[in-house]
Formats: sequence, structure tokens, C-alpha cells
Amino acid sequence: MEQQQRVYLDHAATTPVHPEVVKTMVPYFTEYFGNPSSFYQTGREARKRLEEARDRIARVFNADPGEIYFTACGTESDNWAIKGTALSRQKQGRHIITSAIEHHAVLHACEDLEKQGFELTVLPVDQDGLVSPESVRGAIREDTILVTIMMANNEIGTLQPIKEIAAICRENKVLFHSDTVQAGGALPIDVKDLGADMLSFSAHKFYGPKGVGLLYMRKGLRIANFLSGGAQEKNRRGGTENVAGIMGMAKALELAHEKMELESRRLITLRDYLIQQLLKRVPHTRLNGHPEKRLPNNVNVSFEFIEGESILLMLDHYGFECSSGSACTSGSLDPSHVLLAIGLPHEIAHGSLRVSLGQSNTREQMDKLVESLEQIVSRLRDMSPLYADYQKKKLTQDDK
Amino acid sequence: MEQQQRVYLDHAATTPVHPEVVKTMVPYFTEYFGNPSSFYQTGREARKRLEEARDRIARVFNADPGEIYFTACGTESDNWAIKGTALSRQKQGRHIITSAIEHHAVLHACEDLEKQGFELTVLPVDQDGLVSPESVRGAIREDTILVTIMMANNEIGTLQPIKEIAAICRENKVLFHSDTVQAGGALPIDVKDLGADMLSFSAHKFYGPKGVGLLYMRKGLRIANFLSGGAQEKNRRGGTENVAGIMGMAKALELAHEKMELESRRLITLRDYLIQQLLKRVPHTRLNGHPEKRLPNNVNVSFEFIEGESILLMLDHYGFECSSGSACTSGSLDPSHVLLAIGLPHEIAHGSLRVSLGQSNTREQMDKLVESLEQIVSRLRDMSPLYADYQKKKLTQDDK
Amino acid sequence: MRQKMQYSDKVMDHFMHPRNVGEIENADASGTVGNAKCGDIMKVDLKIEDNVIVDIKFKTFGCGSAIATSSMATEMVMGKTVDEALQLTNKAVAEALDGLPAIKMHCSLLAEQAVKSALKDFFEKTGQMTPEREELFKSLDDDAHDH
Amino acid sequence: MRQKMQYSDKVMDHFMHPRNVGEIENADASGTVGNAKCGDIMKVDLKIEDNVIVDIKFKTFGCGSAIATSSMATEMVMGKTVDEALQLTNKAVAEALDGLPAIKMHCSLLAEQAVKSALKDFFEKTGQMTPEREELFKSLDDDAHDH
Ligand SMILES: Cc1ncc(COP(=O)(O)O)c(C=O)c1O
Ligand SMILES: Cc1ncc(COP(=O)(O)O)c(C=O)c1O
Repeated sequence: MEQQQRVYLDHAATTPVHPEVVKTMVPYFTEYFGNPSSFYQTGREARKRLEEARDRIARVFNADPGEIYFTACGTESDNWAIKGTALSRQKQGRHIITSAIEHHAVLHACEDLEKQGFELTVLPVDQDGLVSPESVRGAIREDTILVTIMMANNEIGTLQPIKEIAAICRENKVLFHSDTVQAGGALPIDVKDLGADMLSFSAHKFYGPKGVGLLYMRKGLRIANFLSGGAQEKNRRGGTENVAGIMGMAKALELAHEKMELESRRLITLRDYLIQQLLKRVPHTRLNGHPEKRLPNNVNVSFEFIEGESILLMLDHYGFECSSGSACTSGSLDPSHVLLAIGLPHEIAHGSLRVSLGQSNTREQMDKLVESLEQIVSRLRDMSPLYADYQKKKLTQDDK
Repeated sequence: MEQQQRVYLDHAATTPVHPEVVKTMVPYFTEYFGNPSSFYQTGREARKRLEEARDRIARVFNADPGEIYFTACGTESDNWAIKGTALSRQKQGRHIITSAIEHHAVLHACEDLEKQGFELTVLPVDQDGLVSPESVRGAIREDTILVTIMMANNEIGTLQPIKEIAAICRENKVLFHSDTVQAGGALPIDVKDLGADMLSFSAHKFYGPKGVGLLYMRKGLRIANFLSGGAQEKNRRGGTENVAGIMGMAKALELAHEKMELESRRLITLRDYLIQQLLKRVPHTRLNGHPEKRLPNNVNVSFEFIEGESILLMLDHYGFECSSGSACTSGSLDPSHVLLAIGLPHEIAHGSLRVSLGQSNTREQMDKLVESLEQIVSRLRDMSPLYADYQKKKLTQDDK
Repeated sequence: MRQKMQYSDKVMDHFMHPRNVGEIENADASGTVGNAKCGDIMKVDLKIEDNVIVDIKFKTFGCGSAIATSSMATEMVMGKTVDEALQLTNKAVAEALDGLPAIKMHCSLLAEQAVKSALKDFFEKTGQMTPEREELFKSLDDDAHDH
Repeated sequence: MRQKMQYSDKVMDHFMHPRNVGEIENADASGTVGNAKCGDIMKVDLKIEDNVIVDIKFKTFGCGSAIATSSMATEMVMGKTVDEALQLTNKAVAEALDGLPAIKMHCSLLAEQAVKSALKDFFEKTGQMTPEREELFKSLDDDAHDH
């Protein structure tokens, strides 16, 4: 195998900024550089464009512009929604419900609150990674103030029944937040239809820039501020607005929604082809996440008997850029909490691979990837004492 | 007076991004777009460059790279330093000391804590806006956990004796944070010499992009996380790193420091010329802030008998873009808390103007500005009942 | 959909070229509302003949919209009878200026109140205060500083 | 100044082309350390003649550095006497690979421990375990799963 051209297959971690988005942003660095809070023409011009971006984003989500709050990233949106709700509703109760497969931005925010005396219920998921709406209903107590369940999982791609969960929360007068960071730009989202109170987005997941995100907050809802400071965002989020980033996010979101239907269909075809080929051609492989209720671009598989990092390293050597789980946890040595939550044993969780497809990926790349993986998995298995054990056991069994 | 070319004079609110900084950033949107937490080449490349940026920034401040934490803005840095300290040290005490002239990012963060049961001492300043180090010493109690005093005020430009204050805090084993957002890129800062525990910076104040900042945190210091999430920033600040923004910030900071001495001297000359001309040519004008201990680019004056917004509006009409105080509070109708803190009566505080100079400003612009202000102030005074009253009184007095 | 953030051309015109600035010597009536602490003061002088406003002048300390609404309000009542002038509302002044940014709406109250305050002075000085007219001034003292 | 984040060329070479992969039939001694739960296991087989390691083979389940250190460690002890081999340290293995990223240093322990575990097996099988040698194995049980 020769070193090939690099094939990026980690769009769940981040995406390249769309060239049109870059073109949109650049004038805001030098020409329309004003502080939107300023009074004079350069400031007013920035304000005008910022508010137009808010309008355009609101339109995409069928929201009111007043329901869109700009933040620095998905992590800030998650922290704000969760900690802001906790701080402002602690007199009504100190119980929060979440799921076992949330992103660390949600889980760690919840755990921060736990340390401060809040109680946490972490709902389990089934083997496909689904949270049951009835388990949400069952977990709601008198003192529950917030339910936070993600729309689409970043590792295994499973899509949750968010609309049903939102309805249950509404019935029970409990606030409902959903981390929609992975869904943003990938799935159609109509806030009125969905019925959630808060949603978190991050631009760099849909071909926008890093360092800008938003929190949708239903009209009339008031939670405590998180980033306190100036009067920006109607006094609810301080800090000079990242105008260039916000303009880029608006553009990226619009672009994603314009071609969503087509691109989504294309990705699902690619995704299912890759899954089918891997399951067929690489023995002892299992698919993680729900077979149908999953993000159009997500493939997550476990190869038994081998370890994930060594798979990634060989793939990288051959030019394929994938992940073994959440990019954020790559500093850690434990297997992904998501894979453990769907019931994978540790050793199988260790041998997992996430391929998240994007605009530039083709069927030809999928064929090459499968071919490379066939070889890589077989090489690593030849080195693996676990595989040797398995084969010996099988021989013994076959002898019987 | 004819409509002129626009002259931007509000560099304390924000600055245009330096063209070289834009050039630095652009490749990070499309080419080096990887998530620095990712394992493969595109991710490692992003990581490498990010860490190089951290090294370069550390070098500018004579800090260790490990002491630099990237954030989304000055506001986040302030909130993190203050709320993170409070959360992690609340067992040792719940008393915080700050000053009356802090930016809202500091004041509101402190007030958030007050609502949660922390006690706040807000130190007064003298008529020049100076905090006395001895008043800090006097305010420190057994249960004081944090002192936060800004290095350079954003409205009146006054520079505080931060080194002395830091020493007093160290003596008393109290953490010391300084909001250095306005000082960043304008004044030389050596963290070892300064002796503060935490410092906040925001890139858009020194010709870098909006939406990226940093918190300097002294080696060995541990405070609670604020943005909880992934393992980024050594597990201390979650959120995919804004690589383009960070690269831009590093470049902007280096550029600012390369030409700091020369540019600083140039700005001080311009600043003092403008102050002197205004005081000479516009009667009933007073300078706000310390005459010498002030930011090289800051001019803040009050014109008696008239109101600030109307001054700004006319200036804007003639192409001069200035501010009447902090841009962030322009949504508010109260006069600036800083001007009240230095003892200005409300009606004089209302009639204040901040001119903050920058790289593009020239002496010729100062001359035109003074000329315009002479006319504007006189027109507004002719409309002002306060000025009419004053003149009548003076006539009566002269008659006596 | 979104609130106006910016001054209209009409506001800017009245701000840059305010009508009826000044004082009337030997005015028939005067009124001053607001205070410097709040950031705006308006003083109105009236010249009145046969209960018709034949001249009006103002001086205002305040923001752009305070000055523009002052100017517009004086234009709107000039030549009106005192009872017609009493019908002036801040809403009408703002509308005549093609609207004001939301956070500036309170400034338009200043002009309404200043004109009314001068009219009150006139009715009192001339002994024309009636219970009906009195009713219309009731809000004056409550609201004058309420912005 | 900064910690290494990336694998060296040597690590990559040993990872992509690991030496001494396999098993030895009728090995004189074997050792296995680690467990699948922790994410790495290494098994070492030794062929020993006159107390000299004449052949060594390994199988490893683990990350890139676990595989590379396995390969390097086997190269380092090949041809050595058993007592020389006992001196192998994870630090020496890491250095021979031009260093490892800080968060991967623990992986190099796996290789040291696996070689020692096989040597222990050899000494015990051949009745050569002495108190001095015993001393050198003390850390084995404590550390083996401590990564
Ligand atoms: C002194 C000071 N602190 C904090 C800030 C907040 O910075 P940012 O708006 O980038 O969050 C500013 C500027 O707005 C400032 O001038
Ligand atoms: C589901 C989910 N939530 C939150 C985040 C955090 O987003 P960001 O890194 O932009 O803060 C991510 C991505 O990292 C994500 O995938």
C-alpha cells in the first residue's frame, strides 16, 4: 500500500469552512469591523448585519429572531442552558435528568452542578443508543427542573425521539434542552414543531467557523446569565459579538439547508454502502448505533480483537482520517462512555472506529477505505493475543 | 461643514483586524481546518500550530505556555477567573474585592456571585480614577479569596498600580486577577514581574479578531472550570479550539509588541496634543482620568452643559466615530458608572466623550476633530437650557 | 419584525436643524421638565394671542431624540389653539418623526410634557384653568421624571 | 518546552513494521500482562539456550505505542543473557524509540513487564529463582495492571 491522498472522514469532529462562508466572513475583519454596540455608522452597520444574520438563522429554524442568542460554541450553549436553568430554578427544585450518552459538554456541566448539590438522573439507553421517552416520564419528579437529551449522538449517530420527549416535559412543566450540535445543518429543525425550550448549535459542525455557536431559547423563557458582562444579546450574554463568525455561521447554515435534502440522501447512500461493505468483508465486525435512526453521515463499527488507536494510526498512515470516538476524549485512555452505555464490553469498545462522512467524500473513497480496513484489521489481528486465543478456542470447538 | 471621510476614533471598543492577521487566519478555515484534538495528520497539524501560537503568546508575556488558556473573549476570561475562583475557594471564604470602575464583565460577574451569597467590597477610586493599594490592603479580610482590579480602564484610560496591588495580595495569600483587556497589545506586560495570578485578554482590542481571548493563569494555580466539556486546554476549558482565531490573536499580539514602543510614543504625542487643544479651544471642558497614568490612546473629556449622545450624533454626522463611554452600555440610559465613581455630577457625566486613538489616526485628523468639536459644542450649548441658566447667573454675578 | 435601532432621516433632520430653538422675551407662558441628573431637560416658552400659539421656542439638554422631538413638537403646536395643543401626544410626535428606536421612546415624552407644562402655566396665569383642563395635566407631575 | 504530542518516526517504523511478531511453539518461557479491559495485553514467548535469549516473539493488543514498544523491547533483549534482559526498563525502551508522547509513557511499561513476566516464568521453571532475582520481580504484580 502506498501513501495516498488524504481522505477526511471525521466531519463529526469538525468540518472545513465552506469557501463561500470564508468569502462572507472576510469583509467583517477589516471593512465592517465595527462593534455592534457602538453608536456611530461603523457600529450601526455591524449591528444591522448582525441582526440580519439573526433573522436569517431564525428563518431556517422557524424561530423568532428574539429566540436566537449567539455564543462562542456548542459547549458554551450547553453550559449556559444547563447551569443557567439550574441557577434560576433552584428554588423550584434541584433535580436534573440527562442521558448516559450525552457529549461531555452536557455531562460535565451536569456533574459540575451535582458537586454543588444538584441531583442527577442519568437515563440509560438501549443497545442501539435510544433513550426511551417513557423512561424520561418515569424519571420526572416534583423537583425536576430540567431534562437535557441530545438530538443526535456524536459517536454512534443515533437520533433520539426528541419531539416525544419534549412533549412529555411540557406536560410535566419541566424545561427541556437538547444538544443539537450534531444535528445542526444535517437535519431539518423546526423549533415550533419540535417544542423544545432550548437547543445548542456550533457552527464548525456544518462548514462554518470554529468559535461561534448559538443557543435557541424559547420566547418568554428566562434563565440566569452565564457569561455576564455588557448589554449584548439583550443583556443576556456579555462579550463583544463575533460578527465575522456569526455572519459565517448564518451563511453556512443557509448553505447547508439549501442542499440538505439532496446531500442527506447522498450521504445516507454512502453511509449504508460503507456499513454493508464493512460488515460483509471484515469478519467479526459489528455496527454501533441504530441501523436506521441515525445521522446521515455516521458510521460506527467495532472490530473485535483489536484496539482502536492502532486502527486509526494505520488508517492515518494510509491517508484516511477517522476517529475512534469523540475527538474531545482522545486525551483519555478509557473507552468511550457512549459505547459502554450501549452495552459493549470494554475490549470491544476499545476496538471501535467512527467514520463521519461529508461533502467531499465519494463512493470510490469508500471502496478504498474498505480495502484498507480489510488489510489493517487482518494485520492487527495477526498481532493480537486475543485473536490468537479466539482461534485456538475455535479450533478446539471445531475438533469436538 | 460637509460630510467627510470617516475617521474611526473608538479603538477601545474594537479595532479593525490587521491585514496581516487576516492573511494569517484564512488558511485555517479551509486548509488547516482540523480539530486539534484529533489524532490524524490534519488534527495533529492544527494542534502543532495551536501550540506554537501558545508558545509565541507566552513569549510575549514572559509566561510559560502552560499558563496560557484560550477563551472566547475578555468577558469569558473575566467570568472564568472570578466565578472559577469563587467556586473552588468558597470553603476558605466568600469575600471578594473589586473596584468601582471595573468593566461590566468583572462587575456583573461579581454581582452574580453576590446573589449567590458571596460578599463584595467595591473599592472607591480617587478623582483621577486611581485605586489606592493601601485601600486594597485595608479591605482584605480573613475570608477574602480574590481581589480583581483592572490594569487599564476602558473609559478614562487610568492605569492602576497593579504591581503594588499584586504584591499586597501575595503577602496576604489572596488570589489576584486583573482585567488587562485594554492593556493587551498597548502596554508591555511581563507576568513574572507583575506577579498577578490571573490576567484577561481579548484579541479584538489589539487588531486581532473578535470572539477569541485568553486567560493567563499562574503555574500551579487551580480554579474551577467554567466552560465544562471536552478535554481541551488540559481539561480546563471545553469547546473545540477556535484555531483560526487563536492564530490571528498570536499574530496580532506579536505585531503589536514589535511596534509597541514606537507606536506608543506616537499615540501619546497625538493624545496629549488632542487633550491640550480641546482644553484650550473648548471652554468648560474637563479631562477625565489621570493626566499621565493613562493609556497611550485614551482621551476622555466632559463638556459642561451638553449631553453626550447628541455630541456623538453630530460627530458621527461629520464622520468622526467616538464613544461616550463603554460601548457595551450604550443600550443603557444611566451615565457611566466610571464617571460617577471619579466624582462627576450626573449632568457632567452625561456630557462626556471618549476618543480612543489607533494606528490609522493622524495629527491632521485631531485638528479636524477639534475644529468640529468647537462648532458642535457651541451649537449644542446654544440649545441647552443649562448653558442659558449658567450665562444668566454669570451675568448677574458680573453685575455684582 | 425587529425593533428600530437607528434614527430616521426625519429625526436626523430635526436634530441637525432644529426648528424654534431659543427663548421668548416676555413669554406669555413657560414650562420646564426633566432634570440634568436624568440626562434631559426641556424648556418651552410660548407667545399666545387669543388663545392661539403664535410663537414657541425651546431649549433642550438631551440626546439626539430629545432634541429632535423638541423641535418636532414645537412645529406641531405652532399656530394651534391652546386646547388643540393640549391634545399633543408623544406618540404623535414620534410618528411625525417616522418613529423612534424603542429605547428612545421615553424621550418623546419630554417634549409632550414640556409643552403641557407651559400650557398649564398659561391657563393658571390667565385664570383659565378648568376642571376638564386640570384633568389633562394630572399625569404631568407623575410622569415628568419618570424616564 | 512542550510535551511531545506525536509519535516519532522510530515509533511509526516499529508500529508499521513490528519485529518479532508471533508465537514460539514449545517456548521455554512465556509471560502475559495487561488485560483487554484496560485496552492493552502483551504476550511474550522466549526461546532460551544457556541462559541466553536466542528467540523472542510477541503478540500485542493495544495502541500504536503499545505495539511499537513491544517490538522495540523484543529487539533490545534478543541475544542478551537472561540477567542482562532483566535490566530492561520502560524508560530505555522509550528512549530507544526517540521518546513517546507523555500520555503514552505508561504503554512502555507493558513491554518491560511482559518481558520480565516471561523471565520470571523461566527462572521459576528452571529452578533458578534467587532472592536477588525475586527482588527484581517484586514490582510486577503491583504495576502490571496499573496503567
Ligand atoms: C476592560 C475590559 N474588560 C473586558 C472587556 C470585554 O471584552 P470582550 O467584549 O471581548 O468580551 C472589555 C471590552 O469590551 C474591556 O474594555
Ligand atoms: C454533540 C456535541 N455537543 C457539543 C459539542 C461541543 O461543541 P464545541 O466543541 O463547538 O464547543 C460537540 C462537538 O464537539 C458535539 O458533538
